[in-house]
Amino acid sequence: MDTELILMQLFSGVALGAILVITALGLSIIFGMLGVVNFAHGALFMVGAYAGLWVASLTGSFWWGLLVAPIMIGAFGMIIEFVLVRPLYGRSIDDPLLLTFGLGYVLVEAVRIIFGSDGIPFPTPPQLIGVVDLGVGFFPIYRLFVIGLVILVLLLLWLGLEKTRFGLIVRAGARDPTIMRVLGVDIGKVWLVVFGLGVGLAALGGVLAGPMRSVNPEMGSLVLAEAFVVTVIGGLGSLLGSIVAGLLVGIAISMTALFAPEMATIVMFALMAVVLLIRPQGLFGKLA
Amino acid sequence: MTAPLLAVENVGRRFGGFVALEGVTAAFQPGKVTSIIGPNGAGKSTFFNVLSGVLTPSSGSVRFKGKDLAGVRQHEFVHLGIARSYQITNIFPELSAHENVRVAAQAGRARYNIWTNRKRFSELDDKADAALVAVGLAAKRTETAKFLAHGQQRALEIAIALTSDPQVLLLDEPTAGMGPEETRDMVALLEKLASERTILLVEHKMKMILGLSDRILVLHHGRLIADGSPRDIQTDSEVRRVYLGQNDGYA
Amino acid sequence: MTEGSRNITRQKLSRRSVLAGFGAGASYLAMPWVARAQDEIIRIGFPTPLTGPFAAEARDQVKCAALAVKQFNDKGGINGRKVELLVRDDKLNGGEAATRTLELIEKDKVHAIVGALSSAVQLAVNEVTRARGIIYVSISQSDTINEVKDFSKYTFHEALNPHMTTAAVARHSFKKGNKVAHLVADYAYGHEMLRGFKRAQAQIGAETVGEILHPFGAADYSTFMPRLRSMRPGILCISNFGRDQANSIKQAVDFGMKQQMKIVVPVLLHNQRLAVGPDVYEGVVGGANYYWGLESGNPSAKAFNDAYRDGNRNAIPTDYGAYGYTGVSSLLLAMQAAGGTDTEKVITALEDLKYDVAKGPQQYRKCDHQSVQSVLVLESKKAASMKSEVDLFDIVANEPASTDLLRSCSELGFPA
Amino acid sequence: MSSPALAAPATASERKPSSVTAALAAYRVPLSILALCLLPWLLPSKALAVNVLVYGVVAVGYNLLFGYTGLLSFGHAAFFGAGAYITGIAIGQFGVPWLVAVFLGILGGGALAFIIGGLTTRTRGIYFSMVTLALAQLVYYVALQASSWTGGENGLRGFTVDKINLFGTTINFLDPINKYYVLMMFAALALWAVSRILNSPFGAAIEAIRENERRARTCGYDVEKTKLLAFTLSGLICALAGTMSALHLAFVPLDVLHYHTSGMIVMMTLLGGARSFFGPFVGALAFLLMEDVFSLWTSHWQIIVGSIFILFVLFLPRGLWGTFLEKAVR
Repeated sequence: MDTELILMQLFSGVALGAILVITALGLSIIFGMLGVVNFAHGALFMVGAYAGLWVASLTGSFWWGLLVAPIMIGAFGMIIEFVLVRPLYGRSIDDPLLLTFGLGYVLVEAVRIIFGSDGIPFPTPPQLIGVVDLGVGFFPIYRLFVIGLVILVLLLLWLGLEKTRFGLIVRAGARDPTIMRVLGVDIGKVWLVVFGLGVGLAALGGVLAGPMRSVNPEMGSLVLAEAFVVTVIGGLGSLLGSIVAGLLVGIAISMTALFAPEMATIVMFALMAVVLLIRPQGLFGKLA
Repeated sequence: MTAPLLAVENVGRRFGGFVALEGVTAAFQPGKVTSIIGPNGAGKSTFFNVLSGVLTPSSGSVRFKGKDLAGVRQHEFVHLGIARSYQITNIFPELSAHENVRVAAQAGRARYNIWTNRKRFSELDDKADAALVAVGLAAKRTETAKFLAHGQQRALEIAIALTSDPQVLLLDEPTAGMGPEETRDMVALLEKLASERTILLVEHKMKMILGLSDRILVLHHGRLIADGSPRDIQTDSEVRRVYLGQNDGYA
Repeated sequence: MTEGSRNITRQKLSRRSVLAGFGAGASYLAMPWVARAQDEIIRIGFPTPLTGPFAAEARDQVKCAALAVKQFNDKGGINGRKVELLVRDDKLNGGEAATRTLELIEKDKVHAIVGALSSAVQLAVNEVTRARGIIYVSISQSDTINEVKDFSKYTFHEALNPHMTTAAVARHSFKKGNKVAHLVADYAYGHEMLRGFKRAQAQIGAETVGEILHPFGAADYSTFMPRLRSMRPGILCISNFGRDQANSIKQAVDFGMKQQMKIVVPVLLHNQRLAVGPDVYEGVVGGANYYWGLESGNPSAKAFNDAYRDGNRNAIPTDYGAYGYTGVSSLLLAMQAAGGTDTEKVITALEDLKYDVAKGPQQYRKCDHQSVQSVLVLESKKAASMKSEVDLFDIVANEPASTDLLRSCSELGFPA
Repeated sequence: MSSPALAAPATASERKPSSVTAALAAYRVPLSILALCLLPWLLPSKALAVNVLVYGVVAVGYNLLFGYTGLLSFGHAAFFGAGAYITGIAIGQFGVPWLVAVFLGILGGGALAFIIGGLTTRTRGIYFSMVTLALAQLVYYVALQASSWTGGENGLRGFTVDKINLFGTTINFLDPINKYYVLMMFAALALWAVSRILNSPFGAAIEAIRENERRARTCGYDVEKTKLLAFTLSGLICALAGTMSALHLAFVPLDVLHYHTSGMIVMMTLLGGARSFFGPFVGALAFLLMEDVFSLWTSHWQIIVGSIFILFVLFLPRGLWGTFLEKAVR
């Protein structure tokens, strides 16, 4: 194995990790704040890709799709929270999990009815077609763009959480919901926004993945499993954990692809099993 | 003096950098009522949690009948003879009063029996009924626990603790949230229990403590600042300072 | 679903749901009456994945199978007996398929089964029909079904098998001295395709510079690309199916692989090409059992296309759809020759049958019941040269039907 | 775990029972066997009836953990699948007599449950659900890779049982009625075993852990050990269902190990009503019947099944049977 190949592989892993990070983050934010494990996350990722494609075809520009679809699906997420998930607070923590599990079925089938079961082409935006020479090998421009955009989104999220009043409320609320009531914060609104944000991130992941993968109704199924693995490794509810674990999993997959490619899917589950045996709460998680 | 039933030596407990308990040494004789008092955050609950195995001490040792309890897992404490109740009502809400107590009683002998009908263990039913009678809940036998009045739920919790026939009974604020009448009933119950076993009590209601206790320990900032008879404690200057310093005294 | 096929399914559905609705008494009491009426009708069970990722292919299979049935009924049926198609959703799941097949045999008393779209479903149906002596015409690609271990004298394999597909594709896309890198899905289908390609390479003299097995159902292939590129092949041969194929080709194109090597796949799917778009697939070469464009030089294809267009608002049949048509047609032709549904007679008739219903002459080989047939080698067109929405491929070659493309009977484990 | 939402009144024996529920509880095993005897004559097909047996047993076994111990596992497909695979491999590749193969399947599935349970019962709440899911997926990928044993993606085949010897007579196992009643005996055995477990002191202990884990620990229960035992027993029952499925279809699809199968088991249990003895069986019946009927009406049956499931979580958390019992109490 020459060094160039290993470096190249490392880079592929980071690019792969970027998509994992963005989807896992949405899952983690929702869990951290609302205690809801969103089993419809993969389906919403897929719906995001379709929405992006739909907007892009209406406006003739990928960029509108990238901008509008996450907002649109985020708003849809708020409706889900308000209509379906909210009645379940105060009941068993399993109930929202089960509800979103059913919702996943409904969303996938709804997309099949509207857009067909075969999938539709999602072309790479013309500005980002092609490869660049990284010195160690060629890499698609679009994937570089994805890495850059994910870094930008993470930066914005960090600023939003650290520097705004809303971020303060979210961070405090994740630690102790009763404090919110004492402070006179309308927690219902916070839940709404956080759920919308988490779903919007899933949709953003979907739009970003669209030009790299085939867009079809089942594309969210594997993503859901991956996002779970990443959040569990990182520690449920820990944003930093999702980021670190996302990159870790991405690199683990790409390195396995080099040495034992047929194991590339198993490796993330194995990694998770190992992490949990050593640290049951995940890398950055707090004990329940 | 007989050998102590339960003894702690130089026990401390830290949570990260926070010291909840430090250097506590005390011994408890059989058949006595000992109360542990102190302002909020003094370390009373931590002390109880260490005594009942919920927490392992960061330093020092806990001995029961001379045996060091280090390494003993929490669920084994009750089998040794140390039972407890919790500050916040801690029962099985969906089970009936009788089932609450019976399930506790069977922990002693039929934990992993997956095959025999539990109706065959009639002695467990008897034991459960006896515990309910002891705490005055015989009439509420079939009531679902979550529908019982608050005072009855507290009594039920003590019944649960009693089924293991413990030698040491740790009661964490048994009268918390009770009205005067319920409190009176509880005090009567505690007096009755005190004749048969060693009781450790965490309480805030001073009048009740003074009437009930043979001995009082005072904790402050995780340290034991006084240890003596109710009379000694009432006159202890340090104790007065701690309490007077923060509110209007013995409430 | 278009009118023709919908009628057939709906007719079936209503009868069945009525039975379900009335429950025990009604359905049981009704049995003797139903049983008598059933003697008249020839019933063909048709399990296919109406739900799931291959629903579009499945719907096309149903349409084509219904077309075959309609053509026979219009001509007066088989010896005066009408033919009925009983479509069931196998959900692309072997367990589901086995259950539906059991229902078709035990409750609906079908005379034969045609169908399946995945290797697993096909083998599940094969298992059920083999034990119960029911004729089964399988229409999904597999080498396994030909081998003696899974052989059933009641089963006939109408679909291409990986071995013949790869032999034909290699013959028309590999040259002596070519360097070939393989990206292969790590399960039976991929392994079978790889084996076929390598055998063809050995004959042609094309060198294998490396092979990478990828996990079945993976969504991201980027991590394999640097290594594939470092092998410096002239041909990248991607042996996987459906979504895996779409994802891996798309990502190979993203990594600029197509500028440096030719991409070859065992099977080019009509619907998958539609789902991913012309730009990604441009220049990709692969095999197929059928392509509508065959009609320009092939009268059977022309007749099949026209009959299909007639009932389906001018749409054209796809590759997997054609399997539904040829599979059902061959079975009905054999029943016609056998003069009914007697199992042994129909088996003999199928073994002796020479048929040409959509793509040229075909015949079931006696030892493994594999349909010997022509294999198309296609190349995906670029967007600019497409004359219509369905003008997807150029026909590179039409490798004529020949047992040369198959493994020999003794190689499969059959006694000589 | 003590949510008002999931609390059904039918579990404990001493809660103001009406005559209906009391009778149902006292005679639950004979009554369920009677219902099972009639089942094949009430359903559209015998194959469907056997599937109801299989998934009914899975759901009842799963409910031992979900409804009674309060642990939401998303990995029970692993034990169901292990039972099926081991039985199939034992018959097909080692020529083991079918009854022995059934026992091997149960034991193997139980052993797997013991291992996975040992790793997962230490985790709590949501972690438990996700770790069981991940470990079960790991089993899925192992089965996919070990294709020389399992047939990989093609599925396991080549172990059709066409005749069986039972009590000295040879029975044609291809006959759907014979097959149903033979497999029904296994189902009855499983129901009887679960009923005994629930009536035992251990049955009370797992309910206590579900109700209040901390209190149960203080009462002297080794919570981890008890959970592990419940997990293993639940896995054994699910493995039995797996062996039944293998005998029924003479085929084991790889999908049986996928987390969608686990999800389906959860859906069935909830649909019928967790925390009741009959509930999961009723749920399996309702789910399979629904799928059977809807999939004939429309290829988009999943949207209907998903919607019904959502409505159940929202409005009928006690499930079909739980709600029926509730009404019967009034």
